Amino acid sequence: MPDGSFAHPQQRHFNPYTENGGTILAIAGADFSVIAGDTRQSEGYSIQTRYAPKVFRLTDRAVLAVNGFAADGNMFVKKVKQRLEWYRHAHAKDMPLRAIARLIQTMLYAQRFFPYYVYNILGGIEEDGKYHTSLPSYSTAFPPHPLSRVHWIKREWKCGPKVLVANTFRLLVQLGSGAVYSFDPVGSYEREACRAAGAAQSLVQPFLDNQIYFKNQTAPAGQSHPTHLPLQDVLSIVIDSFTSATERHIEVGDGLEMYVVLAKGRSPQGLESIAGIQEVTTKSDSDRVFVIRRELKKD
Amino acid sequence: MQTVDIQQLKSGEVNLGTSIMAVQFKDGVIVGADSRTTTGSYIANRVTDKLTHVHDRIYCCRSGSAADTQAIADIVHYYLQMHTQQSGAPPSVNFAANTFQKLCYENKDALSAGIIVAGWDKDVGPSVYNIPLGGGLFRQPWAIGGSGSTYVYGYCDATYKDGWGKEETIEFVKNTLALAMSRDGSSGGVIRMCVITEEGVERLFVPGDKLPKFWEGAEVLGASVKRSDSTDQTPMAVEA
Amino acid sequence: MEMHALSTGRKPRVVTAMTMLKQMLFQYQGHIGAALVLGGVDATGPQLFTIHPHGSTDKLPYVTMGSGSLAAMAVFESGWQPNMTREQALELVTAAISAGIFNDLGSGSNVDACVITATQTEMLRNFVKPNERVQKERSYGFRRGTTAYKKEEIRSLIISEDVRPVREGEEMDTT
Amino acid sequence: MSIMEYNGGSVIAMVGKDCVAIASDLRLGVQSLSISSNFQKIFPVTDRVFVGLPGLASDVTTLHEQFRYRVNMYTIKEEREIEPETFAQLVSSTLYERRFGPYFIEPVIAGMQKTPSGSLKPFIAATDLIGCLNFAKDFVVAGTASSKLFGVAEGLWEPDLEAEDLFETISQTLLNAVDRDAFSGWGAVVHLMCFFEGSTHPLAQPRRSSTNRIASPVAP
Amino acid sequence: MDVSFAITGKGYVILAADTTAAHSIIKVKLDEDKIKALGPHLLMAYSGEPGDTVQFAEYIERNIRLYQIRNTYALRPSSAASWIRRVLADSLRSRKPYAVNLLLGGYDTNTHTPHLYWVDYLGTLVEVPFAAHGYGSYFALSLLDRYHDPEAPLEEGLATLKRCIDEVSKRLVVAPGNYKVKVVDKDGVREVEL
Amino acid sequence: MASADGGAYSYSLTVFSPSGKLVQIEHALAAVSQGTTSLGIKASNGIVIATEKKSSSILIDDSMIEKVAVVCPNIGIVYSGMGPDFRILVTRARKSAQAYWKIYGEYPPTKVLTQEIANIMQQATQSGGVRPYGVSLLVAGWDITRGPSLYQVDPSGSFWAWKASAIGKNMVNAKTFLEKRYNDEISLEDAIHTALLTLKEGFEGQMTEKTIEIGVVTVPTQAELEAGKVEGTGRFKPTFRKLSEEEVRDYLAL
Repeated sequence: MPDGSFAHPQQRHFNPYTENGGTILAIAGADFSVIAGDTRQSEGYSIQTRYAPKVFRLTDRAVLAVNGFAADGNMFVKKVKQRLEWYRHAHAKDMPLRAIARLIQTMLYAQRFFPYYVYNILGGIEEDGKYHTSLPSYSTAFPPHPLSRVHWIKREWKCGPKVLVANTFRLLVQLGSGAVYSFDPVGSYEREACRAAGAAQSLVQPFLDNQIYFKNQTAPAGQSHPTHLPLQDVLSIVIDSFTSATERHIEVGDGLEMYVVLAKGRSPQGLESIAGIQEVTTKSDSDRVFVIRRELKKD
Repeated sequence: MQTVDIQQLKSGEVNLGTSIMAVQFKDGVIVGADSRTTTGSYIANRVTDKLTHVHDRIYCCRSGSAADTQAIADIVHYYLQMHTQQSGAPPSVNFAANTFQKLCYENKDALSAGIIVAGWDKDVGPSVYNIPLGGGLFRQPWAIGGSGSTYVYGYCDATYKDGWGKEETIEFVKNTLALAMSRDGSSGGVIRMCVITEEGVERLFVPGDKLPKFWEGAEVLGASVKRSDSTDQTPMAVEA
Repeated sequence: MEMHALSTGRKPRVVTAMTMLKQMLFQYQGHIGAALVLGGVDATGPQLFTIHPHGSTDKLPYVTMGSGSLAAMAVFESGWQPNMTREQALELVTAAISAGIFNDLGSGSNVDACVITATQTEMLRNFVKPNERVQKERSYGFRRGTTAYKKEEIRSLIISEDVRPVREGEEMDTT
Repeated sequence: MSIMEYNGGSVIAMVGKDCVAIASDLRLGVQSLSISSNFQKIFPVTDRVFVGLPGLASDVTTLHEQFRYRVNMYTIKEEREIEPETFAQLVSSTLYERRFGPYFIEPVIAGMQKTPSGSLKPFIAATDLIGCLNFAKDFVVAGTASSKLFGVAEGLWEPDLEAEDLFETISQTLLNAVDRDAFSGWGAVVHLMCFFEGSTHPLAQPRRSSTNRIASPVAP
Repeated sequence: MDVSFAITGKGYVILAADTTAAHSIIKVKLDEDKIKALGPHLLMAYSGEPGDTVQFAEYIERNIRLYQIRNTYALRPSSAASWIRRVLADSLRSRKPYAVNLLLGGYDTNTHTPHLYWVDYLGTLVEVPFAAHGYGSYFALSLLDRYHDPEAPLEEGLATLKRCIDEVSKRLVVAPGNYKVKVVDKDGVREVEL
Repeated sequence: MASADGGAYSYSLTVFSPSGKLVQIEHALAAVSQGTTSLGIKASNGIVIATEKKSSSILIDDSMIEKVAVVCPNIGIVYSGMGPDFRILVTRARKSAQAYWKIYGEYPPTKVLTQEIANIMQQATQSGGVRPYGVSLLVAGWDITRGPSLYQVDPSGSFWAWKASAIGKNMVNAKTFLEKRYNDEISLEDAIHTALLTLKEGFEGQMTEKTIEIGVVTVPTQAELEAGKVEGTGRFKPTFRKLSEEEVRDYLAL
């Protein structure tokens, strides 16, 4: 508009980021993990899509949920999946969860000064459980069972100036425990039992504190709060968390996707009966991953 | 040229955008306007009536802020009513125009209103006055205003002739506005016109799908298909 | 408006309310952020206006305002016809509002409607309730005593209460 | 850092079956520095009406004095106690009077409203800092931990909670919400208005007495 | 960089304030008394915007004194605090707000109890067992949390105060050199040497 | 007596006579007693207020005359005395009722509104340059706390509650007439008839629906109370209304 605006230079500013709403959470059980997220993607006051998955299966033991700036989120998941594939080429096995966690940190921090505007939560089964050791017979050691890990143990005995070193290795078949890792956009991460993130984080997290960690609740006389909740209870808490968040937060709604990762050997009893469940495990005889989908209010 | 401190529309304010004009002819004046008002890029009202009655034979065409121009027109209407009661005679167009100017000039910091005043009175017969944003007052045989006017100065200068009758003037107004509405995004909808003569005021209405057509780039693109953008739905009739 | 109606002894008109509103909003230069749809039926028949925060008004046969107004207007522009019956109009309004409820994040929950005729005003509160909350998976009642507290003070305030007006009125002061 | 968060503090009110509760934290801080763990935010208006005032501490005291004055004058002139709903309207108009230089307070009102039939019905309401009234059937929240309170309350609340259960629900809601809020906490207080119709509660009172329990829950 | 502390104890309130009047980096005056006696049993330590502080303190002093003259008895600490707070709250939304923070210590001769009020320039008022204003608060409050004893006799109270002053001198780079300490109890107001 | 507006002189017109009376008020009461008769009767389930609407000539279009005025949906007023004074007081009363609504979101109880009108009238007896209002008012209204209540306000600004009362020209015989017929359990219907009979007593000329005006307070039923506010309006159903000419004619016919 020729209204004297030539007098001062017009500056165009490009903002690389935006907020796409949505909320994610993950809860670790004794031998399972639940990773959930709503499927609404919005910007400002309008809905871009009612179904944009935010929770992705990386391996049969690891599921990653991303939330914040959708473009960064999707790109980041793609890059993580690429790295995991290279890992599988190099090591002929899936990357263990804690390694994925560290990988995600390094990838995020690499973008320290132009961050992925994304809050990640990694959930799955961590092999830090009990180890069964069995004497290796040479033949059985290679190729190692896909889930077992060859573990070199180095022992040293001091006797006088000399040090005697003995190398032995054992075949370890491990049980897994549910694990959740939560990240900030530039990679700081921590393992927890349960974490919510995203638009309605402030609504959901205190609710989880109360119902998962039993915070502020005195245990009944003589008893103590359970350290781990059964899967059925966890699923109910997740669903109620999201229906509550949907009621009070405009960026949450439309749909809910929950990934359940079960440690190998844990029988999925009762899981089949849940409405809307679907198994997405790829390999047989490994940890099992299920998806449960639910509708959420669309207003 | 130092920066002109023209009052810009405040955010969220309804913008009349607008193509408005008034043309004087032998027996009277014809005022015309488009009908689009926008808030940002959303068309809040596509059948607005920007030709506002201030007295029996005096109308004004409003452009700029919808709120400001409505308030100003209401105040002038009030003044002219009081004047008529007190003086026992209808106000002259000049009187009305000066009343508009006093409000626009003395409050220029707070207002963004471009108003064209036109009408018929016994003293001089038909007359057209233009009051742009700064609050100046200019009597002209024809006047155009609003964001759409910038596009049609050429057409008007080339086309306008003195001594036209009613029909030629109507055609001139209709074509000018159609051209302006076509080029200017802030103008559109329907064309509303008023023919003001001693006898009275005749309202004319040109629906959005019956606007005069001009070159719309069809030949250059080679698509000779007759692009009809008219929806079959009859446009909303809104009484004056 | 009540003062106006009482002092003129006439039923108020929609245009009176519109004028009062626009002049007040104009005075506050948009600082009072009220975007209004004003509708009513008076001696001159049914009237429908919109009023923007800065004080501008429009008179139209169908209007929408607010963050969901674009979604609602889309429904109006495709569904509106002149001279609709009451049922048609109510249906269209409900569809338009529902479009806002579901597509605009600033709108939600239920549809309220109001049908105004010359003789009566019918308020249809929660006319449509498409967003009732689903039953929760669990009840989260706590064991009594779950919350530890340091101090409890019970003030039993009203044992029982009955109100008998005592004073009918002072005697007439006839001095 | 908005002025509403300068001193910190949160309030919640909840409806139960024939009972109503209003609770708040007790912190007074200056940004991150906590000054007092005994700053009263909930004030009795009448025996049956309480108002919670989270926000700028100075305005908390100012508004409390203002409401005390206006309610006293009302009581004297009308020769009756103000009803919760009428008081809510009074709060709303008092705040809107300062539309363009507001008190930085988000009031929460809780009380037992006398119905035409003479019985008492729980009543809660809240307004924003310029008096936009919001009557709710379940709960209202305000203060720096309001989003957390919304989340937990929406999860935990259910209709027709008995007085004892309402106390547990509102306490757990408040405690867990403020634990996630840097500017709220440092103690809490719950005011519960309910009937003791010969209940088995150890401190049972004679029939139809409504009580006001001031309990200060503390993290175990 | 004013620093002020206050501690309540068995039947007394101790108020302490530094005696430095500074203008940018220069200590213009070394023996400034920043604690005024408003009444026979009421002390006020003030700190904040130079100019405002003294202007405000004198205004308060005179009006509290006027009240006593008019009513033959002094305002109780709680009432004085409430009125002073109101003055600050009203000034907050006036054309030129007072930027003055206060510590009000008083002994209520009716209830025979000491009272200490923390008041900031916004008009925030709260009764506290101990309080501080200025940078000193960051050092003193944790110490007082740990060592304050509400039933402590005066000597112990002064010792606790000494502990705070020493910590400030130790850690605050711009620590004031000297403090003035006053006590209010049932016998009235007096200055004490540390 | 210097008025409050900065020392400017304003001479008070209402001063004490040697015998301790405010003669202006006496004169005002005299003006009231010249006014046409008005009366009010509080029944068990309502209140009726009525007045004579005698105009000095048949040429007067009395449809414009309003002697019974609605102040707010639950309160109405009738007067005896000077019409213009009444008109001013009604506007003031209406403004005060609206101001009350703006603050409390409900209409004032009858007693509170009466107090405010009485204050206005009292100020006119103690301020400079003004004379007392030449009217006595009967204020009839309903509120949830006190139910139906009838108040009389005099030019002095004093007010008190009545079960039944009459003011204006033949106030005395009207009152004795009422005293004979009134009982606490009287129903609204009977009260209306009693009111008409009382008016008839001192009525010069033909009593028709044109020459009298009636206002009625009807106590809401328990069901109406339970129903609460009319949906969307945020207001209760009005309890005071003026009877239409047809209704008056029907009552007269009985």
